[in-house]
Amino acid sequence: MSYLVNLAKIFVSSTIINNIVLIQFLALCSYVGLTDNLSSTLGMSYAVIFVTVSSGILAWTIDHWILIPTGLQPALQITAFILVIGSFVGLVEMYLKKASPNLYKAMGIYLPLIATNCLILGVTFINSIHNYDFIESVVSSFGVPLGYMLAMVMLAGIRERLRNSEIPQFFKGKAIAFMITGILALAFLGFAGMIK
Amino acid sequence: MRDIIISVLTIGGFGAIFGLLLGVFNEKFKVEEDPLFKAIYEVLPHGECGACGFPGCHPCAQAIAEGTVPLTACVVGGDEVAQKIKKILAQQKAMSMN
Amino acid sequence: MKSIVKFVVTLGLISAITGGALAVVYNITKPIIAAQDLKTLNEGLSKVFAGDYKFEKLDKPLQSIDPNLTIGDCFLVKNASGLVDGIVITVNSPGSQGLITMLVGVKKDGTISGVSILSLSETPGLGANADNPTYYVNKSTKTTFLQQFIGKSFKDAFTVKQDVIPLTAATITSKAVSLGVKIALDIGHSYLEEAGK
Amino acid sequence: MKKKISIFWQAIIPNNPVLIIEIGLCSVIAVSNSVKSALLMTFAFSMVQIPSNIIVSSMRKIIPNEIRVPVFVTVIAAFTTITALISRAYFTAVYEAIKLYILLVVVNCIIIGRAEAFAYQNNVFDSFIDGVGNTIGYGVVLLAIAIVRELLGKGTLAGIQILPESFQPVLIMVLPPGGFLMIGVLVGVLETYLRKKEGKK
Repeated sequence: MSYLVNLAKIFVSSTIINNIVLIQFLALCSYVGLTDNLSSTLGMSYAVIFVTVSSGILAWTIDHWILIPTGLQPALQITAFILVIGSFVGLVEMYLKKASPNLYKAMGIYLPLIATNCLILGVTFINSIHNYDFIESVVSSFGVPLGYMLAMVMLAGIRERLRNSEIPQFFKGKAIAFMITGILALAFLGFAGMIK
Repeated sequence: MRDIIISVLTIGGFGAIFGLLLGVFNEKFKVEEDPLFKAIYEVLPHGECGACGFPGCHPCAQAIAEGTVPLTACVVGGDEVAQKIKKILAQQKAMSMN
Repeated sequence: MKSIVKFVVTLGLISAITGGALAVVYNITKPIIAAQDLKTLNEGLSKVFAGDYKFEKLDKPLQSIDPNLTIGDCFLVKNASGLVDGIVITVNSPGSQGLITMLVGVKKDGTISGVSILSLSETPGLGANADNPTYYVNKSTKTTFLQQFIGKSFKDAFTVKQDVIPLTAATITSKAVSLGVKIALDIGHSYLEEAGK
Repeated sequence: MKKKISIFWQAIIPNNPVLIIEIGLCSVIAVSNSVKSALLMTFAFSMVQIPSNIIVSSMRKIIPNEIRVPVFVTVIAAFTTITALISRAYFTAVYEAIKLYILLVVVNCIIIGRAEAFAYQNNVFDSFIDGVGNTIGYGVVLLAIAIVRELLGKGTLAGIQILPESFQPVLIMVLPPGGFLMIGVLVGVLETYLRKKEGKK
């Protein structure tokens, strides 16, 4: 029973309490860039979830079956993980170009940027630092991008509402997005300490 | 020496496997890129700065090719890029006329 | 079909070359880095158990009681007359950006003799202050974040903000360090209890 | 020669990676709370950004377009690890100082962004200039934010006490949300400056 509680704890802590964007401040590049409209936000979130879960699983297996037994972890870990993530992004890019061209068009530069997206590499590192076993790392690889999606949808919603409100000229465009993210981050600080 | 073989096989092996996967995906999801879009994309400065309102140069070139935005859409490129695009569009029209 | 072969060869070859280069550089630098780590380890040991002690490495690291924390090498502390005065335990605790590796010295009476950090990769200016000799948790007594653990016993709770003063704006790091110290203390104390019987 | 200067100038103000293209924010927020970390981060950043632009640009002819992403990231990551290992073994003092930043640099989007947007299409020398330009563009923004955040957040500047002891430091400035507010202000300033320049032209 306590194993399931532990899994639930990991899930809640990766989505809300240690939210990758608002608490750990990773993956900000695409976060601010893409949230001016909701459709590209959702598209990006699904792509990130797919790449994170698949990379998380493969990275865990490489780490535990090859890197740790052979003691090569300090040298190869970063490169092996990033090769896996970059390749999955390449696959997603080709699939999206065919399956939904307008989503591919909306994401533009941010699609290849997922590759070094701090989030995915961040997740593989979190799984390796916390010494998660297989199931725990799958849960965390699923929870973290969900937290990312939650933060993105919130910002996209706010920015959409902002469109029909007058913002001072100085703050138009991306400047206000940063301000809102700062305030959201403050709000999320309130969650800290929920899990002992 | 053992480390070198293991790491060449691991990273090289995964590289080859993903090369294969990417190749198969590339064949299966082949998309004929419209030549006009390709020509316009080549001319753009690739600053991916988003000043034209699109997240990057790919969508901007696509929009110019479709004509939904004026050919001066690329702010950073300025009129130097706009001239080149005008030339491409003119060639394209001439080709489709005869 | 041709592009598939091209992809396999290009990506395969480049990855193999990078893998090879990484392994070569790693093999060349490994002995030097190992020597440095040994030096930091010895410095850490003497900091944690001051005085002329001999440190004898146990052949098998002790069993961790928390799945997220891994235990590294443990060293029996013997004084000049060869009696065991305590034990030093290496513990790896997950911080916000990376593993925090610490040496925790446990005396026979179940109190902490000292804590020193071997490696950490926390945010500079925030979490990194854990290891900062000039960052005082208590300005009047000039005790640093790590020094506050000296003398604490296995009966204490080790909860941040109650009996452990946290680093400003770095609660994740503070919790990671105090959890690591607590686990190492419990393991060390129970080991010494059995060894004492 | 004029084109070379324009590449350099583009990377610092009109195409500033952090404020205009808005990439590389993760490290900017995390590290810009003190001048010392800002300088060390820029140094660690330059050690990876400039060589990576050169490597990517020298390989651009042999890499097919479809698999450019996996190849770039692997080469950049391997290169960063090699630099880290060598500096850890032979330049220990330097390594100790920038050890914390190397992880942030690997994750930094600017390097892959520049490789993708510039180095893949231009020759080696231009890519080198672009690398240097971006490092300065990145460093200038980092420093500007760090000066304000450290002054307000701790009352010191590069560790030297500037504001009088009675000054109650604004803690939020040291916290990451402060970083966001600072970037928001800087983006506003730069965009108004560019909009005015646009208006006048």
